[in-house]
Amino acid sequence: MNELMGIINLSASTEKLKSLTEIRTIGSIPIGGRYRVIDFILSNMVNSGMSNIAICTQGKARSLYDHVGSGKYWDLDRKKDGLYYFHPEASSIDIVQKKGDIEIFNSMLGFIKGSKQEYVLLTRSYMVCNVDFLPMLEYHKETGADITVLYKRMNNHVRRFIDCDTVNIDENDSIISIGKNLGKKKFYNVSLEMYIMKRELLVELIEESIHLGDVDFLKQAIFKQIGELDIKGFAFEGYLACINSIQNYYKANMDMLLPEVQEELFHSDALIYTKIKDEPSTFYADDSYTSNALVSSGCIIEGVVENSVLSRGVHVKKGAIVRNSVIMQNCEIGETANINYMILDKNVDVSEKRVFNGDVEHPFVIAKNSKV
Amino acid sequence: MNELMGIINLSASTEKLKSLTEIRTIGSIPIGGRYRVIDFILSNMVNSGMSNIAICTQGKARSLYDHVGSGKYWDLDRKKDGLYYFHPEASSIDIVQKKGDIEIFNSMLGFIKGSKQEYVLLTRSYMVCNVDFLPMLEYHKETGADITVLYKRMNNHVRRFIDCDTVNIDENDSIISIGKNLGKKKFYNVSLEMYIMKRELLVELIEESIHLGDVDFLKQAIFKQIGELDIKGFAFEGYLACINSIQNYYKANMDMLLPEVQEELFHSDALIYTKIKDEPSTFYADDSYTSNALVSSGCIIEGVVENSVLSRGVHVKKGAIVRNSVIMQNCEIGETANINYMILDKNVDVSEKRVFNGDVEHPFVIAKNSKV
Amino acid sequence: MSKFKKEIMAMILAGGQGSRLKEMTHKIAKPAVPFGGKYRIIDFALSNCANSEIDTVGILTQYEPYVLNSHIGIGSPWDLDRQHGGVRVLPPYYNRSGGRWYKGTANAIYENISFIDRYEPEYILILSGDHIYNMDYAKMLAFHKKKKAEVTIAVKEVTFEEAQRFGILSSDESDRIYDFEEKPKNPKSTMASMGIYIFNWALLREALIEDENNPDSKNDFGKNIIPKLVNENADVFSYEYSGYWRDVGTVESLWEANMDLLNPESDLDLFNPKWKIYSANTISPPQYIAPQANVEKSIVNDGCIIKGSVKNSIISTKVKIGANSVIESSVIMPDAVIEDGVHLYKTIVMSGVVVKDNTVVKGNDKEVILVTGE
Amino acid sequence: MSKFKKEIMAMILAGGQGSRLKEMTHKIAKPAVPFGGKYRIIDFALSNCANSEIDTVGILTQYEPYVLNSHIGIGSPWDLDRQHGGVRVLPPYYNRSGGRWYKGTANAIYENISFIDRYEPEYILILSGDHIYNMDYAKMLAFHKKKKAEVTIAVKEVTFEEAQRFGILSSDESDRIYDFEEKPKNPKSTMASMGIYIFNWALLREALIEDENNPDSKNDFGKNIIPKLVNENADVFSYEYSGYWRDVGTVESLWEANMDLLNPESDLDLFNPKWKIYSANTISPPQYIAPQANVEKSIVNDGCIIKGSVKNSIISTKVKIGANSVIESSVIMPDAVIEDGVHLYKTIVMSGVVVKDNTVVKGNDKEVILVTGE
Repeated sequence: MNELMGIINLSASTEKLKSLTEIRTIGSIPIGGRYRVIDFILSNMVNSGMSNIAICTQGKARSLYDHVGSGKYWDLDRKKDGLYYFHPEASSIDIVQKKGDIEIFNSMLGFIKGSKQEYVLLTRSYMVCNVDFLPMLEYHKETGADITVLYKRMNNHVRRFIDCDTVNIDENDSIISIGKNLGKKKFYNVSLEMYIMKRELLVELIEESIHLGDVDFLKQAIFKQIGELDIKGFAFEGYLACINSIQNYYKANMDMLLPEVQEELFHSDALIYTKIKDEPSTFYADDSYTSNALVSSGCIIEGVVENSVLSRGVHVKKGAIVRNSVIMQNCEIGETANINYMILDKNVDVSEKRVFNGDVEHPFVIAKNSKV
Repeated sequence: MNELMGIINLSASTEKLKSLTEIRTIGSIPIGGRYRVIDFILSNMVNSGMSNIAICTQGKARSLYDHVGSGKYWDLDRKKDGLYYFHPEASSIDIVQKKGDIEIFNSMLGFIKGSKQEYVLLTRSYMVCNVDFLPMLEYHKETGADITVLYKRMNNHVRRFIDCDTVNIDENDSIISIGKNLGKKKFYNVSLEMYIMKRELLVELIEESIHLGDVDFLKQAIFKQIGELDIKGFAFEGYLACINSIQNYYKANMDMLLPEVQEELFHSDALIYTKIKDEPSTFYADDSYTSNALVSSGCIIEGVVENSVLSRGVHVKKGAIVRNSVIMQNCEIGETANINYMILDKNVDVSEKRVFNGDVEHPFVIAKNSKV
Repeated sequence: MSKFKKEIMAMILAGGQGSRLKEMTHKIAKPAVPFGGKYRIIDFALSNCANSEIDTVGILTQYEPYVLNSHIGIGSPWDLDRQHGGVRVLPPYYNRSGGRWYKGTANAIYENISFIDRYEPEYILILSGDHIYNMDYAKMLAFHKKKKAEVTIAVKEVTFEEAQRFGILSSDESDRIYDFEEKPKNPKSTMASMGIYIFNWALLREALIEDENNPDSKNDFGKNIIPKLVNENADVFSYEYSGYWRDVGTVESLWEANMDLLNPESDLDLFNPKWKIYSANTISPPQYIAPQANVEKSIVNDGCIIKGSVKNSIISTKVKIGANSVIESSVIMPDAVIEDGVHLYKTIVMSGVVVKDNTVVKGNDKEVILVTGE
Repeated sequence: MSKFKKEIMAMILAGGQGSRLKEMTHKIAKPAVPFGGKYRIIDFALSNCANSEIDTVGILTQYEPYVLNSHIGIGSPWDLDRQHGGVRVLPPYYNRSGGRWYKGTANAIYENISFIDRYEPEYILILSGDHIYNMDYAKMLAFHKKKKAEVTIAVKEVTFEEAQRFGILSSDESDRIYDFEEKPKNPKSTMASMGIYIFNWALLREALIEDENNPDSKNDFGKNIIPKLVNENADVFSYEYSGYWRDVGTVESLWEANMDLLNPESDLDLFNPKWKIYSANTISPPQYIAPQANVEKSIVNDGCIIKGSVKNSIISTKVKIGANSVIESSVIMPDAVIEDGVHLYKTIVMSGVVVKDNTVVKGNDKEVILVTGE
């Protein structure tokens, strides 16, 4: 399907994820054992046949470049089309938050204009799901809408998508207004912040915003068009998580322990790709015990692991107990240490006998490279 | 030879190259038809068997990333070692010029410490030559020097290497002092600004400079060691050009029309690699005339080309005359236009009948994408 | 959508020797013969695939595959160095019943059924690796789908004389083929098969198995598979192609196709940025035209050093032409060295050949001379 | 230094069927047999090359090469997807004198002399694609240079009984070999050739041509080339290797080598970050150990879903193990599905096999049972 190009916009407020994003962008937060957050949207695009994809980075993008690189693990390392990065030349979170992302889009105008696809899919990086964009594009073409927005109907999980955009839709699937989920309504439609429109329309929106100087964020430019343009909603029925707070990050990891979520995200034909690391197999020692755990390769389990997600190269030593936790790459849990409701960033070294307890609503984060 | 890692430091004053570097770093200036300046040092490293190379970029590095990319055209797109980029997180020329390059090296410390090669070769990007670093490393090991500096003896070309570092050497090849070439001496030793030292020594120099805060540039830290450490010079005998001004850039291109320079740079076993572009062959029309010209692929020559260097995809139309000029990619010289002693940046479109004349000492530059 | 499933994949037949190309194919297969200054013949089929967005290609080799293998490498020139799909060279192999050389074009595909099955293609495109042409297979596929065809054969109008060398077919006004004859003495039409077929894979798979079980079959597409399907009233359609197309089977036709590159009237356009022909790139500097040289109406490539006079010729990559040499209406293949004072007219100089000082070689109206250096 | 010239290059013999591995090698060559949960046997030779910084490798294939070809692909897992050198699969081919299958190990190299010549190597390393070991060939090369040897053979001490299955050699105190016997009835020593040779290429090249011209030769390294060179008093040295090395020729030895991975005393260490064994990676999620599962003293890989009990076993990539199943002392190859209530002891379950509900298969002290799904 070479009618659709993709733009992944990584500029986002990271206030509620601070302890994980001080050293990286949201897109490069490790999740689900062997993945990074951006793997989901990138793989979704590739699985939908898209081959011309731009990533607008912002702030500390180094770990993202290291992870995605030339895009070869997504088969995006190509001569024609492929993967492109855009980064504000003078970058700092302050500048972007003050000036919005319109400037970045402005610097991409040449690229967008020079692309050959008729439609563009504009997304963020923090939505975790396995979605095929083909039906959405078909719907967009059939309805003749100017912009189509992907959304999911929520009738529970009141507080799950707090701070996310919500869309109000009439009986014709037209979008009447876009708001924000403050966590007070039981029924709402959360926006996946994935928009399909003609490439030309995107160019127009950017140029007009620059010209008028009245909005800082492209999103605002789109919202302003409600009433002016025909904006449709397209419903997504699958599993969705939004990584916009530590709580939601933790819950998304725990969701991946559910067989039905695993099935949908990881065992369908549409695979989630990630960087390849060549770790050895995982070894479970005599007298170890593992139950309800997602374990990546290269781990050595000598103790007890329950209800947890382990990244590559984690070593749980003899007598150590890891419960209800997310353990990132190369952590070491010392003998008879006890970890519960915790998030351990990469390379954390927990000394023997130490006990750390978080809470299901407030999992604690131990920062990268700490020795505790 | 996996004993040597490379660091290419691109931070440099670009004052005298301004018309070519407003949109790019020195490393990505097109030269010699199909090359960029950085191709020379990168290929020299690869041809010397080096496989772990870091590039410290600064300022407008986008065109450099586009050109070098993952390093696959230099066979540096590897799992073990390969090519690494370092860029100051908040980048702007002002910051670097005020604070020097020590900060960038500081941000690389982890990378340097984690590399497995015993020695490090520190270079800039603007020296154009074809050099094998193996004999220099052998010399460095044999003499037991702490630092070895590559230099070339000049006994003419008084003004050719203006502003370059010069080294004063005693009878034992030890460096007594390092100065600057002001273009007043006939005999001098120009430094290629290529230093070999133990990796550990580089780490020490960086850490000490940060600790003391007394120097802004790593170069100064090295100069400060004269007298303290054993610093040797190693003579380079081959062709050398330094791209530090428009005049020198122009002269280097003209040098490449000399068969002996071509032979040394391009037709030896040590090839100069560059990004591959898949241009078609070059077509010379009936009644065209070409003499003493270096012509890249994908050109169409219908007019006259003399004493000039043409990049890929240049179109010299019927009756047009190009003499003593450097024409970059995709320029179009309209019918009966006349170009002499000019440098045309990429995509310049010269309308028919126009006449542009520079001077051998002052070739004019027409900026990228101009229609004149 | 599974990444493994492909709507269409291509199989390129590249096993032939091409013996009418004489010494040119002693050490390399015909698809590996250099063409047009910087290409090899197979680049056209491969680039057409890349430009038609077909990203899964099998190449069937048998005869002297080494140069072809090195040329194709991992497929990067054609953007075919993919994690899924990409290009794969398929030589003959041994299995439990012994060694199995390819017996014919159809048998070559038969032996690789399991390779094809892995991608579960709807359609399969069968190509020949030794034709020079620019063709958008995506358009042919759209035609195939629109006609609801089971087989689509690309055809081209040829002269009556030429028709005896081709598979000739007759089709009705709906383009449905009702008659097919391989190399007929008395052609019933002048529509020649270009040897480019799209099949519904399920149908071809069955036909190949049936054909393999027939001991009398030559296991050839033109001689067996296609005539049988036409006779059995399968939905076989002809897709007319009007662009440049050439089967460079002889030294003369190879020379002529090269000369077409210098003819502005020719349909063979290698300067089209939207339909680039890709090839394995050599690492060479720009070409150098020396002060005393003269180059007119010619194509010259990277790495050349030209000191003599070149007219109406194709000068391939890394060729050296010495002072006072005159090259006219000739094709100089890569890495050849023409020393000083040489005069060549209507010749093809093979790759790497050194033509000594003052040599004179001239072809004539009837004959192109192949300079082999022996 | 020319990029084309290589000091040393490796040629891996991977053409054998390995018929003692029974059904395991019906459809794939022995070097492609899965091993250790996520590898294929040839990964060891290839990773040793990559870790020894040998970047030019030819792989000689003949028998059922398809899976092997797909596995090796463009060589990226081993960092061998290079512009110069890299990995190249070398099947038999046709030339003007007809089709040439490889007649023996030496003939396979002989047929590819021109491939090797292109890199102008000083030394050539001949390897077998079906051994499990971690070896630094750079050290062996240093030994070869220090001894100023013409040929160096890696050797390993074996028991007297085993000695009858190997090429056995005798060397003096300077490691110079004075006697070599292939599979002797009465071994004169217990130093077995590991089938790993470094030759000076000029010498081997000559020996291969001579051997090819000898109609009585079996064209085999062990039977012809090595004995002849020893008899002719060439400088042949033995390089003793003391680490883990196993030729997994039978179902039992394949099972045993897998079990060695669970033995902390074994020299076979796949967790060494400085000597990684690389393999083609599948795209699979982390393994999921369900609440009711129990996994002990076992190796488990990406993409597995374990609901049963696993002990003392190797569970390969993407294996599913159902509830209430008990897997003991077994090797489950990739993509196998063990349904519910199954009990396996001392078995090898082949790739992709589905073991139905409540199946019980038990090997015993003497025999490992191969579960083929047929």
